[in-house]
Amino acid sequence: MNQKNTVARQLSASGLDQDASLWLPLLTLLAHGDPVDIPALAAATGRSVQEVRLALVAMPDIEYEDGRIVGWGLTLRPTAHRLEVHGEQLYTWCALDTLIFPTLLGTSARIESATPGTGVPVRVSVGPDGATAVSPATAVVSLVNPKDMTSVRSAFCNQVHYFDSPESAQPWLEAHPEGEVVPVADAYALGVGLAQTMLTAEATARAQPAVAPPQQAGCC
Amino acid sequence: MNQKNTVARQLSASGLDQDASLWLPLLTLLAHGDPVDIPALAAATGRSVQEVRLALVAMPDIEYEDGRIVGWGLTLRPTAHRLEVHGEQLYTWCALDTLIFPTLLGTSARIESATPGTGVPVRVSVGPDGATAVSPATAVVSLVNPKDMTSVRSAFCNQVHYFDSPESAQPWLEAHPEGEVVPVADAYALGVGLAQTMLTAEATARAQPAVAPPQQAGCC
Amino acid sequence: MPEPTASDYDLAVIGSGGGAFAAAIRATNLGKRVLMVERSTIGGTCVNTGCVPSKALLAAAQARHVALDSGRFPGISTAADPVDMRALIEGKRSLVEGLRADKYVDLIGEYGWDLRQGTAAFVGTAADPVLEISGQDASRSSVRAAHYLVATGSRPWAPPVEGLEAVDYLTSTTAMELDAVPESLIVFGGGYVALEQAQLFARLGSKVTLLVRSRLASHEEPEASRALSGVFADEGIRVVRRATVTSVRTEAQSGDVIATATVSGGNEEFRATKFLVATGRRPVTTGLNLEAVGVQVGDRGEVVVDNRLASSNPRIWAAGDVTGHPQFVYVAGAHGSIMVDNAFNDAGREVDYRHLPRVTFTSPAMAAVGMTDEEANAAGIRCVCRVLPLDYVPRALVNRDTRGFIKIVADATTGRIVGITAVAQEAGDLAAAGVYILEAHMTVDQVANMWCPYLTMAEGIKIAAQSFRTDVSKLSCCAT
Amino acid sequence: MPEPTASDYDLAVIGSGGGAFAAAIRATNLGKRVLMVERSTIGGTCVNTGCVPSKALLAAAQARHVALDSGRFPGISTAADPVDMRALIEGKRSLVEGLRADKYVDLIGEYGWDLRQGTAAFVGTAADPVLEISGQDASRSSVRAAHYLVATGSRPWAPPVEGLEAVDYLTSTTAMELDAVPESLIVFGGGYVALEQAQLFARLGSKVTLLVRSRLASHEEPEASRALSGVFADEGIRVVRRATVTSVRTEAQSGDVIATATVSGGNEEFRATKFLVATGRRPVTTGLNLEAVGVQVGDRGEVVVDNRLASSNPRIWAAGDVTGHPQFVYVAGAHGSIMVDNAFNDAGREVDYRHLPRVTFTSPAMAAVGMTDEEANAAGIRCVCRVLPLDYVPRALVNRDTRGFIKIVADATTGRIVGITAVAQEAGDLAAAGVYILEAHMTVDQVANMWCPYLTMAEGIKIAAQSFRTDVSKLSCCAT
Repeated sequence: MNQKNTVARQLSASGLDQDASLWLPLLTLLAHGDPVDIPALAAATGRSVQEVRLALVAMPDIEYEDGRIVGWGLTLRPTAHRLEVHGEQLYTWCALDTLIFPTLLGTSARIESATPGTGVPVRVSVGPDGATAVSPATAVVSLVNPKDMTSVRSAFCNQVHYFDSPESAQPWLEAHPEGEVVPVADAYALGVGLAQTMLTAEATARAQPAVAPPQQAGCC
Repeated sequence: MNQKNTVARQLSASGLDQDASLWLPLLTLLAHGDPVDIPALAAATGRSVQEVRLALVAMPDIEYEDGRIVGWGLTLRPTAHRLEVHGEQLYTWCALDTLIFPTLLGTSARIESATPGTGVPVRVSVGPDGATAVSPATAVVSLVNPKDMTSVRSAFCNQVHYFDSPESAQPWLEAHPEGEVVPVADAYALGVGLAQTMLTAEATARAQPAVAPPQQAGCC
Repeated sequence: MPEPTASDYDLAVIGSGGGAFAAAIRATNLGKRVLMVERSTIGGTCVNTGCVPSKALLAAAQARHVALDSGRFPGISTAADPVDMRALIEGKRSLVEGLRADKYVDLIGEYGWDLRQGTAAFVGTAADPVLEISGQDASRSSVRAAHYLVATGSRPWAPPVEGLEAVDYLTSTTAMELDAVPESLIVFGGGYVALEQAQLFARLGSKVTLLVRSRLASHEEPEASRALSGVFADEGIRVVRRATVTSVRTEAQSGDVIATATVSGGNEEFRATKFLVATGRRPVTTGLNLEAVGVQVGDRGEVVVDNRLASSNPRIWAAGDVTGHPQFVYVAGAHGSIMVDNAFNDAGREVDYRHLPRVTFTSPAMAAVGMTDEEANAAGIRCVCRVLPLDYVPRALVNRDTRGFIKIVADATTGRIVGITAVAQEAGDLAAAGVYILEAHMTVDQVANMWCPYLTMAEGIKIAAQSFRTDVSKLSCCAT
Repeated sequence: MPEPTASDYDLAVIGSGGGAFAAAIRATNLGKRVLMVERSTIGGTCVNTGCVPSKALLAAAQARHVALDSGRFPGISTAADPVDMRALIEGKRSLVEGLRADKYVDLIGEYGWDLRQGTAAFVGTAADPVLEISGQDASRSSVRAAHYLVATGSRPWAPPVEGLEAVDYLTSTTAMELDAVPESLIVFGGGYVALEQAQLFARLGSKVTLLVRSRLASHEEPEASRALSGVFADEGIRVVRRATVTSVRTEAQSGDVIATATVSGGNEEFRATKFLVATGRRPVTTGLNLEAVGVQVGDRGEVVVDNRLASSNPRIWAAGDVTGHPQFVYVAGAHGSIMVDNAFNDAGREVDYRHLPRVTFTSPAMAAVGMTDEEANAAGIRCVCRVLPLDYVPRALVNRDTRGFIKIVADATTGRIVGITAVAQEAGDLAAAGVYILEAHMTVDQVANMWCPYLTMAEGIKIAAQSFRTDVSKLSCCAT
């Protein structure tokens, strides 16, 4: 638990290094399943296009296609970690993100990931009542203690995986003595905690909630 | 079998004593489930109302309500023998009629009758492939040899019953030593034979089929 | 006699069903001060004991029926367990409560009119009517309003039958509260409530007998009665027509109800575990003291209104079932808003029932709009009709259920469609489409030549329209 | 070059689908001598491999789905066995054969036109086109007709994808002939065929992945794509959007098909037992030698026709899918009769697609008539829209399935309704009703105030119309 708490604390702190007032609206837009263009993001955040472009420079991992954003943490570009939200097939960079984003988006989700090495699928349903239907029940999530968070993706995400059992995670644990594996339920509790920390901080920073509910498409 | 053949032969002969060119259209009209007025019967038979009234005089058992015919063999007035045709809940005077009329009407039917004395129901479904779903499977039909056919109903019908088993029919057999009981399948074969005899005779007598298919209701 | 004083309210509404709410909303939107008085549950018949619970149960029973009836699709095999009636009724209750909250109770606060729970009766005079309200806590208060609306609805009505009062009979309201599916059930009546309840309980597992005075749905086309009789027979429902129930009694030994009926001049006894009376509904006006304020009441207890919905007292109006007009919640809703427009804006709006759709939610459903064949003739319209059996509708063929028909009645001179009746899955949606056809004064030729999507049930309307000029047995797919 | 001679026929029709039959019937009714040439099965796509078999299978799969999905009704418990695919397909085959006989084959004799089985190709010149027919018995004959109709339809089309030709892929035609339900299935495409096949096989028991280039049903309203994505997710169908399939191969060991796709700039591999290509259909014109008789053919192989359906050779006409016009059998049927009126009566009739309804028979179904929001804007109409989620439609509530919506697009100036889209059970019937609304030029206010039966899905159209002026969350039941 100590180790996990440490990881959690560091993650929370580092998550907030990113510009949450930009990132949370981006997350919401990406969750609709379509590439996000900069003017749309500017509109969603109430900033100018120029301001947004400037802020995006500080997010080196961001994924673009044809000048539009297709991923940052939550991505339209396939990874091993699938996250299905409102019928949209999305992906995340990080196994742990699949357990953070549903809370950030305020929605239920279906998750499917593949055990490194064997490809055995791990499936998780996340609803208002927590992580339900973890399959197989033995599944675990690996965590590392991030050192350099300038690139979250390479420093942290690339080491966070779903494994179908602690046994399957053994080779990874041997290669990463500083790492740990935790049951999915624990990882989910960690993810929810992180998400709530971010939402609270963001809500404090702004007068109004950062994550708007999905809007009805503009008419005509 | 001899006995049965005798019954069958006598029935066929007597059936034709009645005016089939009147009776078959009446049967068809009654099968719609509504009382039949004389002009409608006249129209269906191509005769004048006066002719029809005259002919009806020769059919003493005929049932009337408010000047309209509600039964002759096939009846809208409850008896122990129910015959459901096209969703219409009809009745017959005679147990055997339930097995004759479906062929005359060219339709499938559901039959329900009650064992005299005990009231145990006997159910039979009659389709294009014969009597199906006889319940209970042991059910029998009683037959007598009609002597005086001026009133078919009192001479014959009142002695024809469904019984749920040969054992249940024993008291009746003792009271009617001239009678017999036969399995439903045999009684149905007898009924079909009678019906076909009538149809053939009628078809020979008239150039065209006596039993018209149910008509689409006249429009406007 | 109290002195005439200023009104406490612009409008006082007695009742809280569809008509009452429509009026209260409309009046509130016009800035009027509105009081609503309800002595029982908010929401009236539709949401509490009528349309909503019955259709919710029918939808559930339909799902079960589909599972029991899938044998018509080769290769598909499904099954159903017996119904858990308690769970079913509890589910219905919770759905009703949700809708009652969303569509009724919560709206009172949102619009901000006053509600008093209590029993209302008129006092005063025709010139100065006052409403006296007796609260459930025995409190009493008097209210003066510029206008009053009687929207007290209707309740199930049972005809005088020997022994009936002594029998613990069901109505549609109590039947939908049973905690077990009765082994057998006699349904007494042949109107839409009787039809829906008969099929509901048959599909839940009861052995149902329907005792009908004339024919099923006797105000609709005779083809509809026949089609539904066939469907009911297929589902094991025994339909006894021309039955006049003469006496009813409970057999002490078995607890069964035994009904004796005259059927075409003969007598028959019918026996079942339960006996459901569905012989119609009558307006609820007793206790309102309407005569004291000059409001004329008709033979069936209805408030007699003109086509503008005013009673014989020009300040007292009526809406919904209590008027004795067609008993549909959308009629009540229309009444409520028309009445407000007439009372406060002197709009002179009249109710026009000519294109009122009528749906019975059996499955297949029965629905109609405009005139039946017989009504058209009675109205002096020289008309021409076509009845299209569903065997000619491709959607019915692929559904492997061709029971039913679509009938069009048209003016022979102009070709204009004056009535459409259907027995079909989705017949209610066809009737809704029929409203547009009738409102737009379309002719059979127009409808025959308009686009219609293939393999919808509504395509049957187009094919029926084509059948006026073409032998549909010689129609190819989509050839016009 | 043969001398011009008298015509053997007034009309020679190549093909025997909906367009061909409509033309042959119309021409025969006008007393014309008609020849029909078919090289394969009589009846064309709709009855043999298209609408009819797909909707028959979908109806069967729907019955099974209802049995598996009844858990949403408390108290109802139903179940389904695995599908017997051979029996299902055999049942479908026999239904198709029945309809082919009734609606096609038998009509030829009843109307009395000539039929030749064989492959047709034009010879001669633009001024004197002749049809050469090669029989299946290697016989050859030439026919001259006053007019020719190309009604050869369309066939499934696959885009060029590396490895695709080497893979034994399915089309909707061959998928509906399988003798076992595939364990898993990739459906490549996002149009109506892809949607229907994906849901069909998912409901029969396959694990289905849908690879879609942009979004589901990309020509329809974006709300429709989203609603269907949600439904498909609920049924365990994985929908991968923005997927460009780059290569397909069969894995030798497992026999699985492995498709590689670019998804938003990344790559992913998809694996399934079977791979179904549903990326559209293209006109069938190869081998007809159209250029020899001066008939212009477009980029996709379509016969280029004017709005009267004449090709660039005024004696050669085209009808149905081969024109590249909207691929609906009722369009083909309309084409066939319009073409005959134009060819023989010089009627100058034109095809008007403005109110053409479009239905995808998923469940809930997706249907539309008139313009989408985007189309209205593109047409320069200043418009206003409302999207009514089915949570506001009482029928959806009692069905306990509120997935879907009804969207109305109206002209902001006049209030006239110019488009309706729905995702709902019975959406096809709503679109049929929508045709009447659009044809009658009704406004949202008119529709909001017309009668509509409560607890039908079509009531959603009325509520959506009401939502233009009212906050529907504050509507009571039936209050207007």
